[in-house]
Amino acid sequence: MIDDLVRAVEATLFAAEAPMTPEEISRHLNGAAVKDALAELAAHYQGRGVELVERGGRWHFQTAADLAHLLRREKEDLRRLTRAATEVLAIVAYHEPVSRAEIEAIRGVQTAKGTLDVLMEAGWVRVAGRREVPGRPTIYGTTPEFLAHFGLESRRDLPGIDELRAAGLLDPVDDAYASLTAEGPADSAANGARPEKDGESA
Amino acid sequence: MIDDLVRAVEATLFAAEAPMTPEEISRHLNGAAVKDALAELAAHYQGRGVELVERGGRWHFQTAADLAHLLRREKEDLRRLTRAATEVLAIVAYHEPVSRAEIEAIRGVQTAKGTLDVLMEAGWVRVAGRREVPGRPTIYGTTPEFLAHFGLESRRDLPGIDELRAAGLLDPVDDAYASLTAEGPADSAANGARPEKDGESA
Amino acid sequence: MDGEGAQLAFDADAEWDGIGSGATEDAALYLELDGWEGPLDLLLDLARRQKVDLRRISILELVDQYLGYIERAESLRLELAADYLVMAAWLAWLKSLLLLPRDPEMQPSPEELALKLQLRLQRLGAMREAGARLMARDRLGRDVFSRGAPEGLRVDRRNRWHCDLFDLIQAYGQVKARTAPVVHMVRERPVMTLESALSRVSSLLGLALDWTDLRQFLPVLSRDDDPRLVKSALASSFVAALELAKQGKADIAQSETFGPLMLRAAK
Repeated sequence: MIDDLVRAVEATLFAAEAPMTPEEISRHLNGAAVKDALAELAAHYQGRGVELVERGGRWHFQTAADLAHLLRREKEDLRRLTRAATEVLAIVAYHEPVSRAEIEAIRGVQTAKGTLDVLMEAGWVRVAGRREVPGRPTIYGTTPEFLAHFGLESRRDLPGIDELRAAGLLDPVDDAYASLTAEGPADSAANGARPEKDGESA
Repeated sequence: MIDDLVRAVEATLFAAEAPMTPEEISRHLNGAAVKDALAELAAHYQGRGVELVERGGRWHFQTAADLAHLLRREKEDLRRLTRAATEVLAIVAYHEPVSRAEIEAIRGVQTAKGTLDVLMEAGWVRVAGRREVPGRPTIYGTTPEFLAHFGLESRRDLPGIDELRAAGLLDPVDDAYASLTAEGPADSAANGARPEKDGESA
Repeated sequence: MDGEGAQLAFDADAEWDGIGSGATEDAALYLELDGWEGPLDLLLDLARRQKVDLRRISILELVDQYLGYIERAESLRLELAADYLVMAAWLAWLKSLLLLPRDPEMQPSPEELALKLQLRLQRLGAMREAGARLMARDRLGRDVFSRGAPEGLRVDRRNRWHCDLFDLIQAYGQVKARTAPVVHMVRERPVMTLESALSRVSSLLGLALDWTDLRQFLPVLSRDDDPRLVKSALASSFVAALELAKQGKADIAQSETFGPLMLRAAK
């Protein structure tokens, strides 16, 4: 017979209208420790038509991805993002926290006010505070809904983020230029920190 | 490994926004015969936190009946009675049965309807009928819970006016009155009363 | 390499002339005029057409392609946004720097400018690709679905009110204290009325033989008397003196400002 706590966690997550953190589940179940139950449930649903997944620290049940072709036809109400919005979303996700000026520096064009609004309305981008530099610009980041929507357990799962970081493609142009000219390309990232020294020796 | 059709039926019912007949499920899955799959799923979910049930020929997942209490939980917030409510409660206790107009006459301040509601929600005041005078105003009285909460055997245990005077409780308190009539934020009213209380207990 | 670039541009040119008939890749390029997200976007697409890694693109070739594109757009009188023209001017300037003999003093060097442009294109390209990969994922609500009809978890909040007996009794005490009927006691104030001053001054005036200081007419008051009574007696007696003078029963004289006020019966 299945454990009572596991059943309770299963019922709670099935009934929930939004993904829940373990703390929220625990609070709902009068403080029970739910970590093991979550692991047991995730294992149980592995390979079934419905799966238990963790997205940005929140858990929810969803249909298995390989069944998309069966389920998709009825649900085509998903809004298509414009190219600009897609690009801005990618920049926010891979660079967060990021200011509008930084987004514009990468894209080389002004970002229409509406573009960020659309992403915030979709619930994927949020204001993440202000950068403590002159002008205190607003900075943006992604939301747990963003991770849930794109099936990412955390930002580390962003496709190709490790390669992009290793290639220095997430660094600003000036930093990348400094590290490129300082030393050979192989360990350019590591040398980025001490350009002066290399400049002297050159 | 679990059968693909069973997985598909599981995902379909999970994602469905309303219970589905086997025919609807079948149509959704390119005409597959789903009866066995439904039976297998129902058996699989038997005893789990979520169950697959048939109601009037339509199938859907629902929380196991014994876990229904998880869907609706009650949470209690401990809150301190406001000064206005405390005064009204005191007047009801000393003068019951008493109408709202009489409470206002005694307090010398208009009494919001919400204040009596709070006292009734707290379970300390109840409607005790109507006074047989023109307009038949509702009259209020205390409840047994009121006596229990305040540790009173009966209303006769409430100290009389002479005792109040002896305890200095009939001395006007300018601060308290000012903060009361100002109807400022809750904590200012509490602060107005606080030094008084400390003075008494010291 | 430069020659190749020119060749490519010419090819594009040829295609462009024949746009009415064939929708080739290059023709499509020109038709998408409104589709570019700014000059960098256009440059990135042109760079991609070099079909090499973005790290190995030829900047000179890219510049030629861009300038060629802008020229043709202008010759067709297509309206170009200002930033495309600004970029064209900058690229033309960069090209001239790259081709002309070096000025070793120049900062930043044309090579640095070219490399930085290349780095910018790489970054934009990386983000464009990342966006595409993101969009291709199994997305919630499109490819995978959460429960269609969740029962929902409801937490009904209830207030549990707290109040203790002392607060209750104290509150009642305050209500009573606040609303106790207020009785106003008007205390008798120590004053000398005008009437009594008038009768006193006029009777004393008959006894006085010569000029007499007004202060002599005041009742004798002890040190313990209320100073307000003293003031009141002085004020009333002064008004009484004025009244008597007005009635022609008394003369008033004062030899200096603030000096003693002298009084005598009118002759």
